[in-house]
Amino acid sequence: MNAIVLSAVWGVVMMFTGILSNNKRLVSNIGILGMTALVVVNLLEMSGMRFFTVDLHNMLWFDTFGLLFNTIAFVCTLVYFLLSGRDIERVGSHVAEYYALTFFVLCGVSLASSFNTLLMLFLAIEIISIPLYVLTGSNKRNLKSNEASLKYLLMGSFSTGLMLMGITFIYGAKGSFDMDVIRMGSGELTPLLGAGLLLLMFSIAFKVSAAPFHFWTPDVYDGAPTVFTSFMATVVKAASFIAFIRLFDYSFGDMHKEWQLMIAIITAATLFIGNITAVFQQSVKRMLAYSSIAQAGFMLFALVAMNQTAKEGLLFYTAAYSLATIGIFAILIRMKDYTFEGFNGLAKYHPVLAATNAIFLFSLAGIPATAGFWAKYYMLAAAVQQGQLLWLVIVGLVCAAISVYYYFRVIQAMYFKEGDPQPIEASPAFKGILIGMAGVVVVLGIWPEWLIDKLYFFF
Amino acid sequence: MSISQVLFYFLSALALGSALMVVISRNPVHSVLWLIVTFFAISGHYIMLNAQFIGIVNLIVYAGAIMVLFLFVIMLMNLNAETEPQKNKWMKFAGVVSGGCLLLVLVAALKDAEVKGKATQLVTGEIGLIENLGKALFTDFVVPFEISSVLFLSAMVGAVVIGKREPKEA
Amino acid sequence: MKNIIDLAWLVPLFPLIGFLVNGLFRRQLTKPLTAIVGSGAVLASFVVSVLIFFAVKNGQTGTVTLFPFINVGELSVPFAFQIDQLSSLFLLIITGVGFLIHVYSAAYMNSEEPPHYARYFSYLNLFVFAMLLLVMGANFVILFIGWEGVGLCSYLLIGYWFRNTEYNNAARKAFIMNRIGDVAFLLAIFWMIYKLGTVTFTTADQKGVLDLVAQATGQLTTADITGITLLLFIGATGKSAQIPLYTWLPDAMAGPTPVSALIHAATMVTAGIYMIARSNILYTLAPVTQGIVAAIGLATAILAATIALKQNDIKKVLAYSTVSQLGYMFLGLGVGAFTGAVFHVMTHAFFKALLFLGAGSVIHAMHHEQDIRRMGGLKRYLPVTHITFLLACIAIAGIPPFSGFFSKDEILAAAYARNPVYYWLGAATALLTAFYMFRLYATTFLGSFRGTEDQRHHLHESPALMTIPLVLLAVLSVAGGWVGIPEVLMPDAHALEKFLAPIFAESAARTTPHAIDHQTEYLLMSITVVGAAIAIFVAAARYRKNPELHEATGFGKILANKWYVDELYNFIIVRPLNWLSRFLANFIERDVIDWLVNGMGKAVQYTSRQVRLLQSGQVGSYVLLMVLSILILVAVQFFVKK
Amino acid sequence: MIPVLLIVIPLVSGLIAFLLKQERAVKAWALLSAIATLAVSLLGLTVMKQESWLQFNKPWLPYLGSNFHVGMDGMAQVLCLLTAVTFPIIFISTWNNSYRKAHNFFALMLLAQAGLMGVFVALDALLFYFFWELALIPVYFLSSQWGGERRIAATFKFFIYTFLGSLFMLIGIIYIYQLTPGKSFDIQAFYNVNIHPEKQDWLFWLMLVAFAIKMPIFPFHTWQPDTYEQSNTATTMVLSAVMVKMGVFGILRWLTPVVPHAVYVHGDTTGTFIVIGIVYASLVAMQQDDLKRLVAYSSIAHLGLMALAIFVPSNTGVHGVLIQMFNHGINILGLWIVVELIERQLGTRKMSELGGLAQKAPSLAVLLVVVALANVALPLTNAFIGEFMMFAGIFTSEASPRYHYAFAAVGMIAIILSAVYTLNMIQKVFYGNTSALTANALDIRINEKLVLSAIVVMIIAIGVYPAPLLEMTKGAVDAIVSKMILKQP
Amino acid sequence: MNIEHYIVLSVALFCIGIVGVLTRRNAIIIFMCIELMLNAANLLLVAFSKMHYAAAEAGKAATAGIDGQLFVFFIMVVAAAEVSVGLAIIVMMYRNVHSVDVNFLNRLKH
Repeated sequence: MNAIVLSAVWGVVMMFTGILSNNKRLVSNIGILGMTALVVVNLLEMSGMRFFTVDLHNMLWFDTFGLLFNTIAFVCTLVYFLLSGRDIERVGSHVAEYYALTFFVLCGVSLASSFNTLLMLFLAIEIISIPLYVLTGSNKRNLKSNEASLKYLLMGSFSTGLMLMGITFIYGAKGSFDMDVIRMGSGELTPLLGAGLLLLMFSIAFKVSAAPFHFWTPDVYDGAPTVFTSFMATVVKAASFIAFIRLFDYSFGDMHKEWQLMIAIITAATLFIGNITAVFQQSVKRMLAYSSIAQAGFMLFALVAMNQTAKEGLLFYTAAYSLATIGIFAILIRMKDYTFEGFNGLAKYHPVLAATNAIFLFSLAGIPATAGFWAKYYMLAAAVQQGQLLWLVIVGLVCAAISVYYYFRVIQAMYFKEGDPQPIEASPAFKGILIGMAGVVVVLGIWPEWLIDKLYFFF
Repeated sequence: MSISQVLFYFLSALALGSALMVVISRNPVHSVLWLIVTFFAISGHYIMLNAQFIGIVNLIVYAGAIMVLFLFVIMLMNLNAETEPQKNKWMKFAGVVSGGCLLLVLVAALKDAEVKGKATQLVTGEIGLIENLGKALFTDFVVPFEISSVLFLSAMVGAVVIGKREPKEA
Repeated sequence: MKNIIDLAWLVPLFPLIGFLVNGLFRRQLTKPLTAIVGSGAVLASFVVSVLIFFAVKNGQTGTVTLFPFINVGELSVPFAFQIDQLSSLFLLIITGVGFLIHVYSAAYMNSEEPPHYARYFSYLNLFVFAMLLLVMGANFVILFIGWEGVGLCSYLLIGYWFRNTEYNNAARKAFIMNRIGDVAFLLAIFWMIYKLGTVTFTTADQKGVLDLVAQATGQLTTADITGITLLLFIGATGKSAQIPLYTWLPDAMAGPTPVSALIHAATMVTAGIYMIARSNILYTLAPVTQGIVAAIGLATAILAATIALKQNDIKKVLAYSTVSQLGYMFLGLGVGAFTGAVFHVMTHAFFKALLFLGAGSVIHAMHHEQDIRRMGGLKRYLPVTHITFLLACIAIAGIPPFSGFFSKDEILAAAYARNPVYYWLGAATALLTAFYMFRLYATTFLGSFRGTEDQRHHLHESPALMTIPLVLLAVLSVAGGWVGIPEVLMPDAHALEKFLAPIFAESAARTTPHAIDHQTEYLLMSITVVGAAIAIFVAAARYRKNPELHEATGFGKILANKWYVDELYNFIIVRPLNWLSRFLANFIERDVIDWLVNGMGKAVQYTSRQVRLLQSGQVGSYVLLMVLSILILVAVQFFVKK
Repeated sequence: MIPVLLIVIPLVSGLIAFLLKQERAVKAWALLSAIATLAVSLLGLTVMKQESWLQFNKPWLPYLGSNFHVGMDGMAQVLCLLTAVTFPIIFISTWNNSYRKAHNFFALMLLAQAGLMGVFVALDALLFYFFWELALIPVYFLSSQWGGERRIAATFKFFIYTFLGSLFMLIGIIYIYQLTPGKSFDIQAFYNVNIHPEKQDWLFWLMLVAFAIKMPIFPFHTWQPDTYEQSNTATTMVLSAVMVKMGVFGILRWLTPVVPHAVYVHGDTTGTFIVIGIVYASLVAMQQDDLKRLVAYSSIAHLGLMALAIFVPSNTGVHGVLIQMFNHGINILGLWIVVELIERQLGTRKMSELGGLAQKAPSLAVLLVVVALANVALPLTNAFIGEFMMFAGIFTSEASPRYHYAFAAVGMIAIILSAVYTLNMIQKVFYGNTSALTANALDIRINEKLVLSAIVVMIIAIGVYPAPLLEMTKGAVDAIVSKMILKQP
Repeated sequence: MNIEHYIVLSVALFCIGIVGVLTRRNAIIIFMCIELMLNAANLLLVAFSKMHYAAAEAGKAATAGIDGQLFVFFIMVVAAAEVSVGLAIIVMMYRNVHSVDVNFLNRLKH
């Protein structure tokens, strides 16, 4: 609750900052300040200090899982602000509004990690989506940005329609939006409930860009200003996943068997499409878009497996994935040429950027001693633990191997190919943060329990 | 066949027919108008279900505000039938067929719905009244209500960000 | 001096030291020093060998275990030497003849540059070392070590002049053909390990291979014994140049002539005979194998003898002669005349070494001319060489009382006892032997000189270092057979048989002696001797005047071309193998396996290119695809899954 | 403590090496580190061979049931020794090479060493997997950055190939982990879990893939010649001397004891494939003109033999495998050094362009011949001991009562073929007349002579007196074999 | 009226909306069709709300089903917000390219 309130309030603060000051740096700094405050209050809430005691009417329910996710998301966003704040300032003239919208999204994110009724889920998803439509289109003169924004809007609204229909069906079957009620007496998947569940699944699959509902992702991620792509592809996607698993675990976990096949098909399709299509891309940005689909495929393993390992793993995955992706994007944003060739010879001229970038890419590829390895490990372990659908695990493996192909193309370009020097603005602080992130990725890669323990023993 | 049944079928036919017209009409303005008709029909259903508040809000918000907004935009852009290039015939066909199939599949799936045979209470029932709804909204549903303000705020900011002209140099 | 046998390890140690010294310091040592080290090492071995021999003669035999070699759970192979009658005899032959050849080499190789000279001697010493391991090994593994070791040295020495590709090819061929045999040998060893768990010949507690076989404890069935002996025999055919693995030996003449004398006549090629003699009990218990051994031996003897008839390279003639004589020895082994075979090894070592060294002397004098058609009348120029060569020829032809007569006679007599057909074929071979040897002799030494003026000008007898070994070997060739005078000629004079009796005791106990009466034996002897004598005279008479100077025609051409066996092998083995290898490397490897692997990558790329087209950039198609997916998934969930 | 040091020394010195900018300094540093590692390894073999020195177990991921459990038995000792010996040899033999960004090169080499050490000492499945992958990464960089023209593509193929394989292994590990009673990755837990034979089946195939690719076993081998050909020789040395042993090691440590039933049941099938592969690789090797490819195929054949001795097991055979891992490592190092010398001096590896080197570089020729003879397993060289024991093991194996003769006999064809191609190579490179390229060749330098001599000494020493090596591995062999099914129950 | 009538009606409206999305190229019309889909959901929600109310009235909870109608209210709220942003985006696009054809812009593909 702390986070929800503070992020909403800070969004307003940012709006006023925009009115009161034209100094972009000031705006950024206030944003960073707010973000830090958000992290702090969320940590306080985790340790039991709640600032607001409101009768929530069982609409929101805060547990360690959601709160830990919030922390991850906020920390990632904070890092994102620190790394890419400069670049947000460059997108357009409404810097304060961008920050405000980001804070509103974060409000949605914290809702998505704590909803306890379909109504709040719906609101959360919408609060996340609407500012994103705007952020995607924020580069107003850029036709790509326009196009992305339009596509995102139309398809996003379409999926909202699906979601509403799904919620309606479920309401029809259960007579309530309350997840506790929905959960009760479940076991068999009746037609109405089944149809509702499927439609809900599809719409959330859309949000997490799972195939075959992923079509918006490459175009939107590609067209949106790169800074916002970074945010969308990481924190937002992770939040959607948390919402996904929260809903399907709490409400439909008992009838897991009934819909497991569906989610397995979706997972397989996502893995396939994401990885296969990423192979051919020429632009790193677009490749990362497909990679985010591919990573979503792995995260979906959590839903396929649906056990404790899966939930822990998903949490870890979001952290690992977000950190790495934010890092890569932070570097990418500052490059002129987004193609693979643009990275040629980077290691020679910017060794620190190249090295950290390599570590992030390792993490995405799931190489041991990076956080990404454990992320994948948990997902695969969960699926193996679950015992069925080993074909899916094999598909996952093959896709993981394919993913190495496109991630390592970047590494190859950076390290093994000759290229022209290019000026990349990288302050010591920027580099320092990147190194710090890389350090975290490696530390998490060696002691993953450091993070996962927090789920059980916080303070 | 009772009067309410007759009404039901009439409203349904009207809704479906006008909805179809929304899709079919070449001229966007006509589409908007047909959509308004659809909303009216749906509002009729609401009234029949004694969900008066929703019925009225539907008319005011949807038919009255949102559709007018649409209309404004369309007029602003001076769109007419000729401005919309037609889609590839096959795409259209595919769209219609898949939409139809979806309808079939959903209906087939839901024909044995667990709530089959349950009646909806027509005309009577208090819950649709503004008093009850209002009470619930400001007691049990106050949290989402407040939250939706964030939504509005963000939509507002968004609309401003998008709508405002960029300064020259940007 | 109490027990010289415990010092048996000195025997191989000296050549090893010689090898190391010459090998490591080949740039520092002068030529005389090199020769002294090389020859001295072998001489030292010889001295020890002699001492050992006398110790053995006095009944001291035994094994010397140096250290555990392969000692693991199920298998224990010590690095041990076995000193008994058989090995001590071979020690004498190897170190004795070896020493003479080393001395000879010192002069023969004098034109080489110092490092190469030292390399030569180091190889030679290494060879002696390996050969000693072979005969001294107390188990099949040590035997095998020596067995492969001599093969290696043979390879190194054949290819000694490594600039010549022909020679290298010959060396490689020798090694590879030996290897084929070696593999069979190894399999036999494994078979023994499998069935008996040991490879030691004999042990004090009667648990060695030969003990166990002799005790017939039932661990080995007849099939096992036959299999093992056959595999061992295949090994022997490789090393001892028998059909089908004999073709390397004539080619091996590419090496320096003393090498041919030492390795490819006197010692290494007799390893097969040694090995079979060593495991005689196995063969005695495997009559089938024995038959095969005899048949192969005989066939090789005849085949090689016929080829030798038409060869014009002095060394090639001797090489085929060696193959043929080796065939004889195998015939002896095959008919159970183990002593005879070993006896022939010994005498053959003397006269064949002598022949090769004599040939070397000729070649030396002729400035590396080896074609006998360009020689002739060398009698005048090379008196010592001539006489010794002649003696050797007589010895190999089997004229009494030269050594060859006794050993050959013993084998033939045994062959007759086993099967008269063996005898007749063997006798015919003996005849051929006499014929081609004297063809060689006559063409080379008699008649008139046919070489160039330049060669004639430089003709001279070889230096003393070369002739002294010749003379010594000639003495041995003449007298060497007297240790084995057969019963019929002088009762109780077969010293060798008595000496070796303990080795073959078990076999002897298991074979019913096919005693042939004295009359028959006299008859057989005279047939062969008279036949050989006639052949000698015919050959000498014919080729003194009219040496064969033209290319052979008709049947002779087939013989001159060695029955086209090389071509046959080329056609049925080498070429198909090469083809297969090329097929695998160029087709299977690249176009199938690698294609598949790369194809995976390409398939991914291709799929990627196609799948990305789904992303058409148009919202309409996106939504359509989404709707279709929904349609399918809903249908699956509701209608298909059940 | 010893195993920890073996990992930590190269790891830390590797990281430090990144910071050293002077080429000479970093070379010296790397050599120093490698020698220190070797010293520690030798200490572990001699003075500090008590259990307390060789074992180390501290919690790592307690919640997952994984410990930082490292330890050394005979097998680990041998392989660690091999790893420890390999690196100084590489550093010394390539001392005169100059590398672009030398500090990176040597740092990565040391990191690779750390990874390899980790693989060999890990007694925890997860830790094992961790190091298994970590060893790969530096090697990937090494061979991608320094090597032939097509190095990037070749290395990439190698990387993805092995990566895919190890993912399969990961699944296998996770699956077995699920089955362990206390959910533990510890090796003892893995050994004690009795997996149902049917499950063993697919677990076996799953995990075998990883090892088969690494070794490599036919038909998973095609990455190897390409990678060897394209990598720089120092990396190739690491790859072929040590890294391929990871596959053999993996099978012995993590496959056969864990799924013994499947290993037994599928022994014949696997054996058949391997035996085909051995002959196949030997035949293909005969056609190679590039020295590196030749050695690569020869290595495939040799590794195949090791695999065969494992899948057609017996005590002797497995023992042979253990020591042959060391021997093969030493021998192939020698071969690579020669190849490297030739390539560096003459700029080619094509045998058809060489010839007559023996006249110009007699020392090199002599040393190479010894190494090559070890490659063909001539008696009194180290490889003979190993191959003899392996073949004896295969022949006497009762795990395959029907086919063991055939496996041994067909496998031994490779012995003949190895002689064919090895002698061919010697002949083409060293004998005959000099070619235009080799006319001005020089003999080897002192450092190269030193390492080659050291290798030769090792070859002969082990070949003549293998007892210490055999003794060292005895316990490990018994432990491994006791967990295998050696004959029909 | 029995609930299945409403279900069929809503699903039909929903599918008509989908067909509209599929067959039109004008962004505004597409947007309208999406609104149609939302309204189909709204209608069904209200119907369900009344159904649950009817089912529960026999019992005690007089407010059963009220949440359905409130949900409709929230949907309208959200729809309004969405429309405002959506139209802004469409207008922005129109300002740049003078078209509202969704196929007009397809630089982003593959």
